[in-house]
Amino acid sequence: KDITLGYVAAGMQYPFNVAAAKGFEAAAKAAGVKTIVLDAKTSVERQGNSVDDLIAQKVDGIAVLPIDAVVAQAWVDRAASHNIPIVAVATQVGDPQKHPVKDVYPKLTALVASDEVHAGYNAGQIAVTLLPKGRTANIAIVEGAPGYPTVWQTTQGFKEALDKAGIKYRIVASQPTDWTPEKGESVCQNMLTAHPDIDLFFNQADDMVIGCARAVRSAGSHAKLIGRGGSRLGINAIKVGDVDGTVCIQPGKMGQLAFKALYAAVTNPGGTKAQFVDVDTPQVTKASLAQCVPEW
Amino acid sequence: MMNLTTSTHSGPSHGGNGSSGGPTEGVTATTQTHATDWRRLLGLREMGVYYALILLVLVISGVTVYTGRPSYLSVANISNVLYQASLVAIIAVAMTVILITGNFDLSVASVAALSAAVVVGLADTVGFWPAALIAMLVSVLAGLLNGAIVQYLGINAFIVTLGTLTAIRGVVQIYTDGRSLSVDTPDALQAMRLFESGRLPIAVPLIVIGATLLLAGCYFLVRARRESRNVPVTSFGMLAAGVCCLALVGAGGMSLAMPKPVVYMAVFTLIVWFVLSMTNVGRRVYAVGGNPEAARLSGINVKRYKMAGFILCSAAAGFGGILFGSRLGAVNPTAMQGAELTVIASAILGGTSLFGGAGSVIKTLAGALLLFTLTNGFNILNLGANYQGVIEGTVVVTAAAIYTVGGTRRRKR
Amino acid sequence: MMNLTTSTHSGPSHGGNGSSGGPTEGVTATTQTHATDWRRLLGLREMGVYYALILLVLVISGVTVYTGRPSYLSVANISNVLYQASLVAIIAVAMTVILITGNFDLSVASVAALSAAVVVGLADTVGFWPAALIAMLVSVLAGLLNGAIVQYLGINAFIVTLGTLTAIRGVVQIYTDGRSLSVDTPDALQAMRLFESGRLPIAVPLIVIGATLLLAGCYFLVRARRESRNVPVTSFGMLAAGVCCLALVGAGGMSLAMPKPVVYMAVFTLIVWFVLSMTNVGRRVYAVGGNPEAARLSGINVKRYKMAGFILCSAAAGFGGILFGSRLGAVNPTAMQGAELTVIASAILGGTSLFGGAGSVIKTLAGALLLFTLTNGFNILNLGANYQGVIEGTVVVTAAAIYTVGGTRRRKR
Amino acid sequence: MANEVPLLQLEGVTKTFPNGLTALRGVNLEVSRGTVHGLLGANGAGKSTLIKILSGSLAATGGRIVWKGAAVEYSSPKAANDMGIATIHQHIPLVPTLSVLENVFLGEEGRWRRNTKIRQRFSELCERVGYWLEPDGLVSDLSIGQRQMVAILQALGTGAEMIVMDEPTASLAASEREVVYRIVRHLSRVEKKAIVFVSHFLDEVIALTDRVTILRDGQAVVDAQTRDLDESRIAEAIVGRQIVALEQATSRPVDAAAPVLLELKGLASRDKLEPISLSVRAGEVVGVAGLLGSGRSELLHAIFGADPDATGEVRVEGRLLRQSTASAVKAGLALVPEDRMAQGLVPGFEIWRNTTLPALDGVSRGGWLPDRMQEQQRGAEAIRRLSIKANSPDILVTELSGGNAQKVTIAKWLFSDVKVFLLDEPTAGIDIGAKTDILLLVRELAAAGKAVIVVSSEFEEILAVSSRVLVMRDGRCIAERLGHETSEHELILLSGGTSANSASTPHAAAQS
Ligand SMILES: Nc1ncnc2c1ncn2[C@@H]1O[C@H](COP(=O)(O)OP(=O)(O)OP(=O)(O)O)[C@@H](O)[C@H]1O
Ligand SMILES: Nc1ncnc2c1ncn2[C@@H]1O[C@H](COP(=O)(O)OP(=O)(O)OP(=O)(O)O)[C@@H](O)[C@H]1O
Ligand SMILES: [Mg+2]
Ligand SMILES: [Mg+2]
Repeated sequence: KDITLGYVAAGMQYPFNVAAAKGFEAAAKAAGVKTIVLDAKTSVERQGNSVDDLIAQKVDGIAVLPIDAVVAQAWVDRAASHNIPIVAVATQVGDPQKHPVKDVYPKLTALVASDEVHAGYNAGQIAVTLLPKGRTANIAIVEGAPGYPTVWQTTQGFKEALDKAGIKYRIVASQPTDWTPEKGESVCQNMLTAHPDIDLFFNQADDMVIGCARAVRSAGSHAKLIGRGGSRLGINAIKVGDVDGTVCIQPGKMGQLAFKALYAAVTNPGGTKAQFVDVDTPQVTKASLAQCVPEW
Repeated sequence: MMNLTTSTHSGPSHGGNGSSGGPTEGVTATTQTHATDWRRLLGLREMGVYYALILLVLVISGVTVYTGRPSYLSVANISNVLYQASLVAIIAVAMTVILITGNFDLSVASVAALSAAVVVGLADTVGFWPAALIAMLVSVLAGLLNGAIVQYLGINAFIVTLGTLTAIRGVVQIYTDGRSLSVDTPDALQAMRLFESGRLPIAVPLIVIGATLLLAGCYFLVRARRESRNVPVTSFGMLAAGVCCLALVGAGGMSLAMPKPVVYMAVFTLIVWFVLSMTNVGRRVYAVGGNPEAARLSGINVKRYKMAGFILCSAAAGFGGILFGSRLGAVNPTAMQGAELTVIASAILGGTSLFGGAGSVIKTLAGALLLFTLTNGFNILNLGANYQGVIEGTVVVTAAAIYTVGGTRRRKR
Repeated sequence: MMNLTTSTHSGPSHGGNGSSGGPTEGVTATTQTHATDWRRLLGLREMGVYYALILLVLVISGVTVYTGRPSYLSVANISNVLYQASLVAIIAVAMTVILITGNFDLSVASVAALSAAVVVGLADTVGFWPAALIAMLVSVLAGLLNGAIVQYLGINAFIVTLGTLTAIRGVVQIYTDGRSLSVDTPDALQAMRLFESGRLPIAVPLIVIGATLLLAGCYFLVRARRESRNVPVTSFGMLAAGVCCLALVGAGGMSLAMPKPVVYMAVFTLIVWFVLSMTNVGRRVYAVGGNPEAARLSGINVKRYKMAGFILCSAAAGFGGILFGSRLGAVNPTAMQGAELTVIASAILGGTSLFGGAGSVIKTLAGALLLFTLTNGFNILNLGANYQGVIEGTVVVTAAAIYTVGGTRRRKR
Repeated sequence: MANEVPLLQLEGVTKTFPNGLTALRGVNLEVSRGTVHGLLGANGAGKSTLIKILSGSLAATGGRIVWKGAAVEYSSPKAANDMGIATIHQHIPLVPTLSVLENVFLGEEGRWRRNTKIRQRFSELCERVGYWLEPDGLVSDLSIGQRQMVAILQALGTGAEMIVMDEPTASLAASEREVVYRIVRHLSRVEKKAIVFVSHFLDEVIALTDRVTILRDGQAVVDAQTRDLDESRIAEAIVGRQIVALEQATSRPVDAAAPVLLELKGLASRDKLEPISLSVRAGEVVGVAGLLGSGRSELLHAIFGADPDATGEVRVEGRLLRQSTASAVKAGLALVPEDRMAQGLVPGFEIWRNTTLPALDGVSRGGWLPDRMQEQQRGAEAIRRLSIKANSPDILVTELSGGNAQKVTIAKWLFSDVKVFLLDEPTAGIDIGAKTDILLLVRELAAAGKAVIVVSSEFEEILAVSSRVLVMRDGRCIAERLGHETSEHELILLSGGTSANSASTPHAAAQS
């Protein structure tokens, strides 16, 4: 009997999602498995509806890139109750406040993700190499949109790394954006107006960092720039030296691994449950560009 | 004095008309009005949105059959679509009312999110039902705020609700501290499930409602015929609706059951429809939207009716929020962001005028169903994400075109 | 209103037929008129949005000084705010025009995204300038589409542009295949930088403009005095604007330079302002929006003017898109999502009527600046993310309140 | 030479509306230069329709139009303007958000928006007309009468050869009417223009026109030189029956025993209305005379609780009213506003919905479920009782002729137990037949023990019904007369003959 797997993206207008979905599809095609890819257009209830539609169509397995960790529990339960194996991609399921990413929501077949805290930690380690020694460094954090766990997770990891390295630093500003380059640019402009002496900008996504780079350049500041993502734009920016470093997140790989895990669960139902498939987030600087093949 | 007036002119003036072939002309004219009414009755302008919906369903089910997928028109899938539409539909119905009163509310999605956050946030500590009550109160307050600013400061509703859209979303941010909330205590979850999930048997009520609608329709029809006036549109609506109800039962059998939100949606819509089209209040609502000054000078308390519109709208949003929160037992700060556009789109697809004075909640319902049938169809047909946007946009415009182009008389209706 | 009644009667004295001992009382009348006009001239209703803006700036700079941060009112920061506002402002100015003609365009953000995608997508192959040209053409086509559907099928602009909002975004999705595009060929990037980045020295032009404005203002003023009419509001506007220009030069010195987008914004706004308030076309635009029937009866081609509105709006959006694309030499499918609301908010904050017939692009500009000053302030004061929403919403409503409450008589403005 | 060929000829023009109603069934009309051509007819006879066809804003469904001897086909107002036909429409279309000046020169070609040339032409126009308006004032601030004058200036501004006026004087007071007459005479005698003049005032028709065409049910029943006709013959031709000329109200004094229905104590409103006290007994009809802008409407609105910044107290049958229209209606007040379309009717509603709006409870089962049958019967009743020209109560009010719409605004109040009627220009735009009917109706209401306050700019009309007359000027009640003791002449003098004097106090009001 031929297998059909469903994949529910968070929002296919976001390259990250597209890359993950493509990774999933590619792997599925390679294994000769039919896929149904649905788009939740960033609305949690639409995501829930999509999962229901998949359940209604009696697919053999579901992979989902949850828009929201906590909310996702509901339909993971629902899928489980129809004992359809379900795999979460990139975002954990269950309150990130209460559970570290490693302990996976029991009803999940598997979680394929990067540890955001660790990603932040890696970014922090890059920062350590860039920051001036001997004096307290002024650091500005360009956050993503409020309401995303990534925001505090990466910040947390970032700080951990700095503290661990015993750097003296001050977070002089930490402002939200909407994950877009133009907002990143304006936020950095304004931060530089308030604190011309910023030594380093930590942008929580490459999109912001490339905008931020413009602001830094046009303000004639010498602040260092660190991003997070390893998207094509980000890597290019590093290549041309606009940006100093980023951490590489590989949605394509996630999608691929997600398929593997799901396919395994479908083919032998007795397999392991709630396993955590970690996708590492290597540090990328001009020196180590080879580390990261941009997937989005 | 009656007699006096009549005797002074009605007699003579008839004579006057007679002198210029009046009677005959009168007859022809009336027959004409009958004719035109019939045309109008089934014309695109009146029925457009239904036609659009039916067309869409036919197309999709056609394709599903053709591509040999499981039948699209299964009761299961229908109830799915209804379930998915229910939340937006409930808010859209209220939005229709506020649009009829000539106002506008962009803040519904934020209000819903707030109410959801409140419910989820408090359910653990005070229990679900009290939490729900508080959430409703909060929502009503939001409505009062909107209404007060618009009515008593006289600021444009669009900008006000655009402001509250941002502000209330901000409150959600603060309340949730930018994190997702979830309910943990089992009995709260239990209560939520009781309120939101599961299905209700609706065969019997449907039969009852269908029958009553049929009877009422016939009654009106007969009475109209007897008094040889041209037939009221609503009576046909009733007949049609009645038939639909019974058909649904026929398809689903006596064991037919629907998800609770669908039932809530149906009940709410029915109530609002009844109030709007059957009661004084409804008539006044339309008058207030159609010409506030005239309404005011006819002794209608315009301000109050407009306020009521805002409150109803926010209350509905609040209820939607509670459903939303209970559905997932959790809420994220960005919940329902942007839903307001879907809501308004449903209302306008239903032919509601943005300038007030015209609109029908049933058609709004059809509008909402149209939109969700579309996305549901996309999922069923596994249409590439890239193409959905284009298709959705085109369908929306086409649907609007179908009944606007239908006829240009009665712009305002 | 008083000036009206009075002048009605002070008429005969002008009218020459001194049938009634007019002259003396005619004089009193005119003085009267002035008095009232003065009040209106500087009244909240007319100047509200400026006051709001000034107030906000004062508050923020007050706080910055208090918290001992570098001066907020530095030329650098001002140019930052202008730069950040420029993109939205350009579109908002065009949006004002379409609102004046009594229409509505929700699709601007999608159109901008499309044009950006086209530019970025084609720049590598055909070079930047041809790509930009094509992007403009595409945008104009989008405008034609919107306009044609609205005007010739007579469908409500809101629902149409809501549809095209989705559809065009879908086209972007297809065109980019959900990936973000970027320009790689150096000379294309070079051309883009030439077009978008960098600053232009504006001291000299500013001085020229400021001077001309001052002169023009004085001229109008004097002429009004001579003909003992009550002073035209615009002449004061000109004087004020002139002073501002010179002041800016004074602050920035002769080496004053602004980012190119700011210059584009200024030029575009000036042109539109000039056309609207100085030329016959402008008057017709207002007429078309204020009362289409009246406009039609006095032989104005209403349809054409409304079409033009749509086209201008989409063209401006397209231009914005090109700026956007050139900024980073890259674009992702979600570019500018939701910007339409900011755009419309700016226009309405500027006191543009949603019912057409009233609005001023300069005020719209002020509205846009208001919004961006706010976020700029947030960043400078490093305000917590959670609280920004609430504050922003409140400020928007308050700003709207400031001038609406200013005077309630002219509802329609 | 040109004078032999009539400037304009209509041959068998017909018009049938989309809703199947035939408004014109073959009208012939001949207008020649230098003449004032009166176009008369009952409400709904088809005058406005004919004029809309002339102005190119409606297309005729049949017949031909001959202009200067050549048959012409035009379908747009612009074409008509270019040909030389300017029209003043009945429901004055102006742009409320533009200034008077810009409205007057709306159709103007040319490049610049603000140029001195236009200002000069404006003041020249005003001189030609002898009536002056503040050019920079917003039209939305003008009273309905002033708007009418703007429309007239607009038509003159185009310098057309033929000017069509649809009831230009309907909402004007005596002084403004004089202005209009002067304009019309000047245009026809001096400038040799052709004028088509629609009016329901026979005296002005006799005085002004050289020739009249009378429409009835969309057909020209009379076409003759004015001098061969007299008022009664015209009236008869218009209505198709004998008109009882209304004699002055019989001087039966209201019996002092009758209960006081309406009582005002120091009712005032900032800048608009000086404190006024008044008490009206059952069966009494109080007329309010005054010039345009003298505050009569304000008075009625203040009484009705529709003026938010009104002060002072209003008592109905001794009970004090809260200041809200709702409580006013509940207490038995009824207001017929002066601007029927803007204040009187809900455009989206049919005749019957409009008719039952103020008294819904009366036609409702259990007081909250309106009974459609009853409502439509009411609509039919209204049509019959005020002989509204509409063949079913299901017609939208927007499809009614001006006068018939006006009748609906009156009919609204005839079906509930209203105690006090406030009528603001109740007969504006109503044909003489209906006018007498309405005046009779007023008397009947009084006879039935209601109290009535009638505002009108036609003083003989006031005299015909009122047992008492108030004269208002600049928001003050300056005189009170018994109906049979005063005369039209006196009223004109009292209300301040020329508008000039009356201007002196609005300033006072403004400064105070
Ligand atoms: N848009 C329309 N649709 C349908 N019927 C209309 C429309 N406009 C006018 N009518 C009908 O045409 C007839 C003539 O109307 P018209 O306005 O020409 O009368 P009129 O002579 O101007 O009356 P009045 O003196 O009251 O203005 C009326 O019966 C009216 O109901
Ligand atoms: N729409 C309006 N906007 C502003 N002022 C108005 C308006 N209508 C009337 N006014 C002014 O208010 C005062 C009272 O007007 P009101 O209409 O009560 O007088 P009126 O006697 O009814 O005159 P009319 O015959 O025009 O109705 C006058 O000064 C008039 O100029
Ligand atoms: Mg008429
Ligand atoms: Mg009046």
